[in-house]
Amino acid sequence: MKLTVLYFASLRELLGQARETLELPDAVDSIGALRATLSARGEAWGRLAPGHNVRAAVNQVMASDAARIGDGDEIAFFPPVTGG
Amino acid sequence: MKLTVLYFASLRELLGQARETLELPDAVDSIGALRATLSARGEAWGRLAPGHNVRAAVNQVMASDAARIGDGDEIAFFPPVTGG
Amino acid sequence: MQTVKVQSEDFDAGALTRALSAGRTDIGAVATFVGLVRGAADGVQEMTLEHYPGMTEKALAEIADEACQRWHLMAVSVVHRVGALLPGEQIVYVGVAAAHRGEAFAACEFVMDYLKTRAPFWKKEQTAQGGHWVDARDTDDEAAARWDEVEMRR
Amino acid sequence: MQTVKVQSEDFDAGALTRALSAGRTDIGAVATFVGLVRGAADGVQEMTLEHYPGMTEKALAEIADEACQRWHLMAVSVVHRVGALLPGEQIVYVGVAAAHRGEAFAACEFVMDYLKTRAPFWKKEQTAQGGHWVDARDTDDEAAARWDEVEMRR
Repeated sequence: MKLTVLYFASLRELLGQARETLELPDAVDSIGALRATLSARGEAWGRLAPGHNVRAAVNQVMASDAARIGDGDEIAFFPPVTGG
Repeated sequence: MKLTVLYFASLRELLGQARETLELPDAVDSIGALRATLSARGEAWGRLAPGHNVRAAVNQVMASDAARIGDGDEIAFFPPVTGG
Repeated sequence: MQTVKVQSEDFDAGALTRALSAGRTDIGAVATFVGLVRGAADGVQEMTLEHYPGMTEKALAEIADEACQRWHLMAVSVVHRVGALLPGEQIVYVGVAAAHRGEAFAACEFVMDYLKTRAPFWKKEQTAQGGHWVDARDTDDEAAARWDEVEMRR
Repeated sequence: MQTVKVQSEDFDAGALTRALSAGRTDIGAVATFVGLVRGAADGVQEMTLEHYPGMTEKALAEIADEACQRWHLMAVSVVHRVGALLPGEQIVYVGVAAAHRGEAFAACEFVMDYLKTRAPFWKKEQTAQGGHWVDARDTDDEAAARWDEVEMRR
Protein backbone atom coordinates (compact mmCIF):
# COMPACT_ATOMS: atom_id res chain seq x y z
CA MET A 1 0.00 0.00 0.00
CA LYS A 2 1.39 3.35 -1.08
CA LEU A 3 0.53 6.56 0.80
CA THR A 4 1.45 10.22 0.48
CA VAL A 5 1.84 11.80 3.92
CA LEU A 6 1.96 15.58 4.43
CA TYR A 7 3.04 17.53 7.52
CA PHE A 8 2.15 21.18 8.20
CA ALA A 9 3.19 24.15 10.33
CA SER A 10 4.95 23.43 13.66
CA LEU A 11 4.74 19.69 12.99
CA ARG A 12 6.45 20.12 9.61
CA GLU A 13 9.27 22.06 11.26
CA LEU A 14 9.57 19.57 14.13
CA LEU A 15 9.81 16.57 11.79
CA GLY A 16 12.00 18.39 9.29
CA GLN A 17 9.88 17.42 6.32
CA ALA A 18 6.77 18.54 4.49
CA ARG A 19 5.88 15.34 2.63
CA GLU A 20 6.94 11.74 2.12
CA THR A 21 5.77 8.73 0.16
CA LEU A 22 5.41 5.54 2.17
CA GLU A 23 5.13 1.85 1.25
CA LEU A 24 3.28 0.19 4.13
CA PRO A 25 1.78 -3.23 4.86
CA ASP A 26 -1.96 -3.40 4.20
CA ALA A 27 -2.48 -3.98 7.95
CA VAL A 28 -1.85 -0.26 8.51
CA ASP A 29 -5.43 0.45 7.50
CA SER A 30 -6.49 3.35 9.77
CA ILE A 31 -5.24 6.75 10.86
CA GLY A 32 -4.68 5.28 14.33
CA ALA A 33 -2.51 2.47 12.92
CA LEU A 34 -0.53 4.95 10.80
CA ARG A 35 0.07 7.16 13.85
CA ALA A 36 1.42 4.10 15.72
CA THR A 37 3.70 3.17 12.83
CA LEU A 38 5.11 6.69 12.46
CA SER A 39 5.50 7.42 16.19
CA ALA A 40 7.52 4.19 16.49
CA ARG A 41 10.28 5.97 14.54
CA GLY A 42 11.12 7.58 17.90
CA GLU A 43 12.24 11.07 18.99
CA ALA A 44 10.19 13.88 17.42
CA TRP A 45 7.91 11.34 15.75
CA GLY A 46 6.46 10.56 19.16
CA ARG A 47 4.42 13.72 18.62
CA LEU A 48 2.12 11.66 16.37
CA ALA A 49 1.19 9.34 19.26
CA PRO A 50 -2.12 9.98 21.06
CA GLY A 51 -2.32 12.91 23.47
CA HIS A 52 -0.36 15.48 21.48
CA ASN A 53 -3.23 17.31 19.83
CA VAL A 54 -2.16 16.54 16.27
CA ARG A 55 -5.06 16.49 13.81
CA ALA A 56 -5.33 14.32 10.70
CA ALA A 57 -6.99 14.49 7.30
CA VAL A 58 -7.60 11.74 4.72
CA ASN A 59 -7.82 12.97 1.15
CA GLN A 60 -8.25 16.55 2.39
CA VAL A 61 -11.11 15.80 4.80
CA MET A 62 -10.67 15.96 8.59
CA ALA A 63 -10.44 12.42 9.95
CA SER A 64 -10.49 10.67 13.33
CA ASP A 65 -8.13 7.85 14.34
CA ALA A 66 -10.79 5.33 13.31
CA ALA A 67 -10.83 6.61 9.70
CA ARG A 68 -9.85 3.92 7.14
CA ILE A 69 -6.94 4.54 4.81
CA GLY A 70 -5.94 2.69 1.64
CA ASP A 71 -3.64 2.60 -1.36
CA GLY A 72 -3.13 5.97 -3.03
CA ASP A 73 -4.60 8.05 -0.19
CA GLU A 74 -3.25 11.47 0.72
CA ILE A 75 -2.87 11.69 4.50
CA ALA A 76 -2.03 14.89 6.38
CA PHE A 77 -1.01 15.56 9.97
CA PHE A 78 -1.08 19.06 11.49
CA PRO A 79 -1.62 21.06 14.69
CA PRO A 80 -5.02 22.65 15.48
CA VAL A 81 -5.75 25.31 12.86
CA THR A 82 -5.24 29.02 13.59
CA GLY A 83 -6.43 30.93 10.51
CA GLY A 84 -8.86 33.81 10.24
CA MET B 1 -46.08 79.07 27.76
CA LYS B 2 -44.85 78.86 24.18
CA LEU B 3 -44.09 75.51 22.51
CA THR B 4 -42.90 74.40 19.09
CA VAL B 5 -44.63 71.17 18.08
CA LEU B 6 -43.39 69.00 15.20
CA TYR B 7 -45.19 66.15 13.41
CA PHE B 8 -43.47 63.51 11.28
CA ALA B 9 -44.18 60.89 8.62
CA SER B 10 -47.73 59.43 8.47
CA LEU B 11 -48.80 61.67 11.36
CA ARG B 12 -47.58 64.76 9.51
CA GLU B 13 -49.60 63.74 6.45
CA LEU B 14 -52.67 62.88 8.52
CA LEU B 15 -52.65 66.21 10.36
CA GLY B 16 -51.71 68.17 7.27
CA GLN B 17 -48.89 70.04 8.98
CA ALA B 18 -45.25 69.57 9.87
CA ARG B 19 -44.88 72.14 12.64
CA GLU B 20 -46.82 74.71 14.64
CA THR B 21 -46.12 77.18 17.44
CA LEU B 22 -48.55 77.01 20.36
CA GLU B 23 -49.40 79.36 23.23
CA LEU B 24 -50.71 77.18 26.04
CA PRO B 25 -51.70 77.64 29.70
CA ASP B 26 -48.94 76.64 32.12
CA ALA B 27 -51.21 73.83 33.36
CA VAL B 28 -50.37 71.88 30.21
CA ASP B 29 -47.10 70.79 31.80
CA SER B 30 -46.59 67.21 30.55
CA ILE B 31 -46.62 65.27 27.28
CA GLY B 32 -49.79 63.56 28.50
CA ALA B 33 -51.52 66.90 29.09
CA LEU B 34 -50.40 68.17 25.68
CA ARG B 35 -51.75 65.03 24.01
CA ALA B 36 -55.13 65.63 25.73
CA THR B 37 -55.19 69.27 24.61
CA LEU B 38 -54.33 68.46 20.99
CA SER B 39 -56.60 65.42 20.64
CA ALA B 40 -59.51 67.61 21.86
CA ARG B 41 -59.31 69.40 18.51
CA GLY B 42 -61.23 66.42 17.16
CA GLU B 43 -61.14 64.37 13.93
CA ALA B 44 -57.60 63.36 12.89
CA TRP B 45 -56.18 64.89 16.07
CA GLY B 46 -57.72 62.03 18.02
CA ARG B 47 -54.69 60.07 16.84
CA LEU B 48 -52.70 61.81 19.58
CA ALA B 49 -54.93 60.31 22.31
CA PRO B 50 -53.63 57.22 24.15
CA GLY B 51 -53.73 53.87 22.35
CA HIS B 52 -52.67 54.99 18.89
CA ASN B 53 -48.98 54.17 19.10
CA VAL B 54 -47.78 57.73 18.58
CA ARG B 55 -44.36 58.41 20.14
CA ALA B 56 -43.17 61.70 21.58
CA ALA B 57 -39.88 63.53 22.06
CA VAL B 58 -39.06 66.56 24.22
CA ASN B 59 -36.15 68.63 22.96
CA GLN B 60 -35.11 65.75 20.67
CA VAL B 61 -35.09 63.06 23.36
CA MET B 62 -37.69 60.26 23.43
CA ALA B 63 -40.23 61.00 26.18
CA SER B 64 -43.08 59.23 27.96
CA ASP B 65 -46.47 60.82 28.74
CA ALA B 66 -45.19 61.71 32.21
CA ALA B 67 -42.34 63.84 30.80
CA ARG B 68 -42.53 67.51 31.92
CA ILE B 69 -42.68 70.24 29.30
CA GLY B 70 -42.10 73.97 29.67
CA ASP B 71 -41.74 77.30 27.90
CA GLY B 72 -39.56 77.19 24.78
CA ASP B 73 -39.52 73.38 24.50
CA GLU B 74 -39.47 71.61 21.15
CA ILE B 75 -42.00 68.77 21.23
CA ALA B 76 -42.33 66.15 18.50
CA PHE B 77 -44.97 63.50 17.80
CA PHE B 78 -44.36 60.64 15.37
CA PRO B 79 -45.17 56.99 14.58
CA PRO B 80 -42.79 54.19 15.62
CA VAL B 81 -39.52 54.60 13.72
CA THR B 82 -38.71 52.46 10.67
CA GLY B 83 -35.19 53.41 9.57
CA GLY B 84 -32.17 51.22 8.90
CA MET C 1 -13.23 57.37 17.10
CA GLN C 2 -16.96 57.79 16.44
CA THR C 3 -18.42 59.12 13.22
CA VAL C 4 -22.12 59.65 12.63
CA LYS C 5 -23.57 61.10 9.42
CA VAL C 6 -27.04 61.68 7.98
CA GLN C 7 -26.93 62.53 4.29
CA SER C 8 -28.87 62.29 1.05
CA GLU C 9 -25.80 61.33 -1.03
CA ASP C 10 -24.69 57.74 -1.47
CA PHE C 11 -21.70 56.48 0.56
CA ASP C 12 -18.60 54.40 -0.26
CA ALA C 13 -18.75 51.47 2.18
CA GLY C 14 -15.23 50.36 1.23
CA ALA C 15 -13.73 53.77 2.03
CA LEU C 16 -15.67 53.99 5.31
CA THR C 17 -14.41 50.54 6.29
CA ARG C 18 -10.79 51.33 5.41
CA ALA C 19 -11.01 54.54 7.46
CA LEU C 20 -11.91 52.52 10.58
CA SER C 21 -8.48 50.87 10.75
CA ALA C 22 -6.29 53.18 8.64
CA GLY C 23 -2.83 53.72 10.11
CA ARG C 24 -3.49 51.46 13.10
CA THR C 25 -2.08 48.06 14.03
CA ASP C 26 -4.13 47.40 17.18
CA ILE C 27 -7.32 46.42 15.31
CA GLY C 28 -7.86 42.75 14.60
CA ALA C 29 -11.50 42.78 13.55
CA VAL C 30 -13.80 45.01 11.50
CA ALA C 31 -17.48 44.09 11.19
CA THR C 32 -19.73 46.06 8.86
CA PHE C 33 -23.35 46.15 7.81
CA VAL C 34 -24.98 47.72 4.76
CA GLY C 35 -28.76 47.93 4.44
CA LEU C 36 -30.20 48.17 0.94
CA VAL C 37 -33.59 49.04 -0.57
CA ARG C 38 -35.36 45.85 -1.63
CA GLY C 39 -37.55 46.26 -4.66
CA ALA C 40 -38.75 43.86 -7.29
CA ALA C 41 -40.29 41.05 -5.22
CA ASP C 42 -42.04 43.52 -2.92
CA GLY C 43 -43.26 45.72 -5.77
CA VAL C 44 -41.38 48.72 -4.38
CA GLN C 45 -40.54 51.29 -7.06
CA GLU C 46 -39.08 53.93 -4.78
CA MET C 47 -38.48 54.51 -1.09
CA THR C 48 -38.46 57.87 0.66
CA LEU C 49 -36.73 58.26 4.00
CA GLU C 50 -37.94 61.05 6.25
CA HIS C 51 -36.05 61.97 9.42
CA TYR C 52 -36.10 64.38 12.35
CA PRO C 53 -33.08 66.65 11.73
CA GLY C 54 -31.13 67.24 14.90
CA MET C 55 -32.65 64.40 16.89
CA THR C 56 -31.48 61.83 14.36
CA GLU C 57 -27.82 62.74 14.72
CA LYS C 58 -28.16 62.82 18.53
CA ALA C 59 -29.86 59.42 18.61
CA LEU C 60 -27.20 57.84 16.38
CA ALA C 61 -24.39 59.32 18.47
CA GLU C 62 -26.03 57.98 21.65
CA ILE C 63 -26.33 54.51 20.15
CA ALA C 64 -22.66 54.57 19.14
CA ASP C 65 -21.76 55.78 22.65
CA GLU C 66 -23.71 52.98 24.24
CA ALA C 67 -21.95 50.41 22.04
CA CYS C 68 -18.60 51.86 23.19
CA GLN C 69 -19.67 51.48 26.81
CA ARG C 70 -20.73 47.85 26.34
CA TRP C 71 -17.70 46.67 24.39
CA HIS C 72 -14.08 47.74 24.03
CA LEU C 73 -14.21 49.28 20.56
CA MET C 74 -11.59 51.14 18.59
CA ALA C 75 -13.90 52.85 16.08
CA VAL C 76 -17.58 53.09 15.20
CA SER C 77 -18.99 54.65 12.05
CA VAL C 78 -22.67 55.10 11.18
CA VAL C 79 -24.00 56.66 7.96
CA HIS C 80 -27.72 56.84 7.21
CA ARG C 81 -29.23 58.25 4.05
CA VAL C 82 -32.44 60.27 3.77
CA GLY C 83 -34.60 61.32 0.83
CA ALA C 84 -35.62 59.33 -2.23
CA LEU C 85 -33.91 55.97 -2.85
CA LEU C 86 -34.36 53.37 -5.59
CA PRO C 87 -34.34 49.56 -5.18
CA GLY C 88 -30.76 48.28 -4.85
CA GLU C 89 -29.52 51.58 -3.36
CA GLN C 90 -27.69 51.70 -0.03
CA ILE C 91 -29.65 53.02 2.98
CA VAL C 92 -27.42 52.57 5.99
CA TYR C 93 -23.82 51.71 6.87
CA VAL C 94 -22.54 50.58 10.26
CA GLY C 95 -18.86 49.73 10.75
CA VAL C 96 -17.18 48.68 13.99
CA ALA C 97 -13.48 48.06 14.67
CA ALA C 98 -12.21 46.12 17.70
CA ALA C 99 -9.30 43.96 18.80
CA HIS C 100 -11.31 40.73 18.49
CA ARG C 101 -14.14 39.53 16.29
CA GLY C 102 -16.70 38.74 19.00
CA GLU C 103 -16.79 42.37 20.09
CA ALA C 104 -16.93 43.71 16.54
CA PHE C 105 -19.81 41.44 15.49
CA ALA C 106 -21.85 42.01 18.64
CA ALA C 107 -21.42 45.78 18.60
CA CYS C 108 -22.27 46.07 14.89
CA GLU C 109 -25.49 44.10 15.31
CA PHE C 110 -26.32 46.03 18.49
CA VAL C 111 -26.00 49.38 16.69
CA MET C 112 -28.30 48.18 13.88
CA ASP C 113 -30.89 46.78 16.30
CA TYR C 114 -30.97 49.98 18.36
CA LEU C 115 -30.97 52.19 15.28
CA LYS C 116 -34.04 50.32 13.99
CA THR C 117 -36.04 51.12 17.12
CA ARG C 118 -34.58 54.39 18.43
CA ALA C 119 -33.39 56.59 15.57
CA PRO C 120 -36.13 58.85 14.15
CA PHE C 121 -36.31 57.72 10.52
CA TRP C 122 -39.48 56.75 8.67
CA LYS C 123 -39.77 54.90 5.38
CA LYS C 124 -42.44 55.49 2.78
CA GLU C 125 -42.63 52.99 -0.06
CA GLN C 126 -43.97 53.80 -3.50
CA THR C 127 -45.60 50.86 -5.29
CA ALA C 128 -47.91 50.61 -8.33
CA GLN C 129 -50.77 50.91 -5.80
CA GLY C 130 -49.47 54.24 -4.46
CA GLY C 131 -47.42 55.35 -1.47
CA HIS C 132 -47.61 53.84 2.01
CA TRP C 133 -45.66 54.25 5.20
CA VAL C 134 -43.76 51.17 6.32
CA ASP C 135 -45.07 49.72 9.59
CA ALA C 136 -42.67 49.19 12.49
CA ARG C 137 -41.92 45.49 12.94
CA ASP C 138 -42.36 43.70 16.26
CA THR C 139 -39.29 41.63 15.41
CA ASP C 140 -37.24 44.83 15.48
CA ASP C 141 -38.41 45.57 19.02
CA GLU C 142 -37.55 42.01 20.00
CA ALA C 143 -34.13 42.25 18.38
CA ALA C 144 -33.39 45.43 20.34
CA ALA C 145 -34.81 44.03 23.59
CA ARG C 146 -32.51 41.00 23.63
CA TRP C 147 -29.54 43.34 24.24
CA ASP C 148 -31.08 44.30 27.58
CA GLU C 149 -30.25 40.83 28.84
CA VAL C 150 -27.38 39.70 26.71
CA GLU C 151 -24.00 39.25 28.31
CA MET C 152 -21.06 40.94 26.72
CA ARG C 153 -19.07 38.60 24.56
CA ARG C 154 -15.35 38.65 23.97
CA MET D 1 -23.65 32.72 -5.43
CA GLN D 2 -20.65 31.43 -3.48
CA THR D 3 -17.11 32.61 -3.99
CA VAL D 4 -14.11 31.23 -2.13
CA LYS D 5 -10.54 32.35 -2.73
CA VAL D 6 -7.14 31.67 -1.16
CA GLN D 7 -4.51 34.13 -2.35
CA SER D 8 -1.29 35.89 -1.34
CA GLU D 9 -2.36 39.25 -2.83
CA ASP D 10 -4.33 41.79 -0.83
CA PHE D 11 -8.08 42.14 -1.50
CA ASP D 12 -10.45 45.10 -1.98
CA ALA D 13 -13.16 44.60 0.66
CA GLY D 14 -15.29 47.38 -0.84
CA ALA D 15 -15.30 45.77 -4.29
CA LEU D 16 -16.03 42.33 -2.81
CA THR D 17 -18.95 43.80 -0.86
CA ARG D 18 -20.37 45.63 -3.88
CA ALA D 19 -20.16 42.42 -5.92
CA LEU D 20 -22.42 40.63 -3.42
CA SER D 21 -25.44 42.78 -4.31
CA ALA D 22 -24.51 44.19 -7.73
CA GLY D 23 -27.44 44.30 -10.15
CA ARG D 24 -29.88 42.81 -7.62
CA THR D 25 -32.83 44.33 -5.80
CA ASP D 26 -33.81 41.37 -3.62
CA ILE D 27 -31.00 41.91 -1.08
CA GLY D 28 -31.78 43.99 1.98
CA ALA D 29 -28.76 43.23 4.14
CA VAL D 30 -25.03 42.74 3.64
CA ALA D 31 -22.86 41.83 6.64
CA THR D 32 -19.09 41.69 6.25
CA PHE D 33 -16.06 40.90 8.35
CA VAL D 34 -12.40 41.77 7.81
CA GLY D 35 -9.68 40.26 9.98
CA LEU D 36 -6.42 42.22 10.28
CA VAL D 37 -2.89 41.48 11.57
CA ARG D 38 -2.45 43.06 14.99
CA GLY D 39 1.05 44.23 15.67
CA ALA D 40 2.48 46.86 17.94
CA ALA D 41 0.98 45.95 21.32
CA ASP D 42 1.71 42.25 20.84
CA GLY D 43 5.24 42.85 19.54
CA VAL D 44 4.43 41.15 16.25
CA GLN D 45 6.68 42.33 13.41
CA GLU D 46 5.42 39.95 10.76
CA MET D 47 2.93 37.12 10.39
CA THR D 48 3.26 34.17 8.03
CA LEU D 49 0.19 32.17 7.07
CA GLU D 50 0.74 28.58 5.98
CA HIS D 51 -2.09 26.53 4.48
CA TYR D 52 -2.91 23.12 3.01
CA PRO D 53 -3.49 23.82 -0.69
CA GLY D 54 -6.52 21.95 -2.00
CA MET D 55 -7.99 21.14 1.40
CA THR D 56 -8.26 24.82 2.30
CA GLU D 57 -10.45 25.67 -0.67
CA LYS D 58 -12.61 22.59 -0.03
CA ALA D 59 -13.02 23.44 3.65
CA LEU D 60 -14.00 27.05 2.92
CA ALA D 61 -16.51 25.95 0.27
CA GLU D 62 -18.03 23.46 2.73
CA ILE D 63 -18.37 26.15 5.39
CA ALA D 64 -20.07 28.48 2.90
CA ASP D 65 -22.36 25.61 1.84
CA GLU D 66 -23.30 24.90 5.42
CA ALA D 67 -24.15 28.57 5.99
CA CYS D 68 -26.42 28.45 2.91
CA GLN D 69 -28.18 25.40 4.33
CA ARG D 70 -28.75 27.05 7.72
CA TRP D 71 -29.99 30.42 6.46
CA HIS D 72 -31.64 31.74 3.33
CA LEU D 73 -28.66 33.58 1.79
CA MET D 74 -28.31 35.31 -1.54
CA ALA D 75 -24.50 35.43 -1.69
CA VAL D 76 -21.47 34.39 0.34
CA SER D 77 -17.90 35.43 -0.37
CA VAL D 78 -14.79 34.30 1.52
CA VAL D 79 -11.22 35.43 0.75
CA HIS D 80 -8.27 34.30 2.89
CA ARG D 81 -4.70 35.38 2.34
CA VAL D 82 -1.58 33.24 2.80
CA GLY D 83 2.13 34.04 2.98
CA ALA D 84 3.88 36.90 4.77
CA LEU D 85 1.72 39.73 6.17
CA LEU D 86 2.63 42.88 8.10
CA PRO D 87 0.75 44.42 11.05
CA GLY D 88 -2.31 46.32 9.80
CA GLU D 89 -2.66 44.14 6.71
CA GLN D 90 -5.88 42.32 5.88
CA ILE D 91 -5.97 38.54 6.49
CA VAL D 92 -9.52 37.43 5.80
CA TYR D 93 -12.77 38.72 4.30
CA VAL D 94 -16.23 37.24 4.78
CA GLY D 95 -19.26 38.86 3.15
CA VAL D 96 -22.85 37.61 3.30
CA ALA D 97 -25.92 38.98 1.52
CA ALA D 98 -29.49 38.14 2.57
CA ALA D 99 -32.98 39.59 2.51
CA HIS D 100 -32.89 40.52 6.21
CA ARG D 101 -30.19 41.56 8.64
CA GLY D 102 -30.60 38.77 11.22
CA GLU D 103 -29.67 36.15 8.64
CA ALA D 104 -26.76 38.16 7.25
CA PHE D 105 -25.21 38.82 10.68
CA ALA D 106 -25.66 35.25 11.94
CA ALA D 107 -24.28 33.65 8.77
CA CYS D 108 -21.27 36.00 8.62
CA GLU D 109 -20.30 35.23 12.23
CA PHE D 110 -20.96 31.51 11.67
CA VAL D 111 -18.59 31.42 8.68
CA MET D 112 -15.84 33.15 10.69
CA ASP D 113 -16.31 30.86 13.71
CA TYR D 114 -16.20 27.71 11.58
CA LEU D 115 -13.29 29.00 9.51
CA LYS D 116 -11.30 29.56 12.71
CA THR D 117 -11.65 25.90 13.75
CA ARG D 118 -12.03 23.95 10.50
CA ALA D 119 -10.04 25.59 7.70
CA PRO D 120 -6.39 24.40 7.51
CA PHE D 121 -4.47 27.64 8.04
CA TRP D 122 -1.65 28.14 10.54
CA LYS D 123 -0.17 31.43 11.74
CA LYS D 124 3.46 31.97 12.62
CA GLU D 125 4.33 35.26 14.32
CA GLN D 126 7.71 36.92 14.09
CA THR D 127 8.64 39.01 17.16
CA ALA D 128 11.95 40.44 18.42
CA GLN D 129 12.33 37.14 20.32
CA GLY D 130 12.04 35.09 17.11
CA GLY D 131 9.31 33.16 15.36
CA HIS D 132 6.59 31.13 17.05
CA TRP D 133 3.46 29.33 15.92
CA VAL D 134 0.23 30.78 17.24
CA ASP D 135 -1.63 28.41 19.58
CA ALA D 136 -5.23 27.51 18.85
CA ARG D 137 -7.60 29.26 21.25
CA ASP D 138 -10.18 27.42 23.31
CA THR D 139 -12.50 30.40 22.84
CA ASP D 140 -12.51 29.68 19.10
CA ASP D 141 -13.69 26.12 19.72
CA GLU D 142 -16.39 27.47 22.03
CA ALA D 143 -17.46 30.07 19.48
CA ALA D 144 -17.83 27.36 16.83
CA ALA D 145 -19.56 24.94 19.21
CA ARG D 146 -22.36 27.36 20.07
CA TRP D 147 -23.67 27.05 16.50
CA ASP D 148 -24.39 23.37 17.16
CA GLU D 149 -27.19 24.45 19.45
CA VAL D 150 -28.17 27.85 18.22
CA GLU D 151 -31.55 28.30 16.64
CA MET D 152 -31.73 29.99 13.30
CA ARG D 153 -32.61 33.63 13.61
CA ARG D 154 -34.62 35.64 11.14
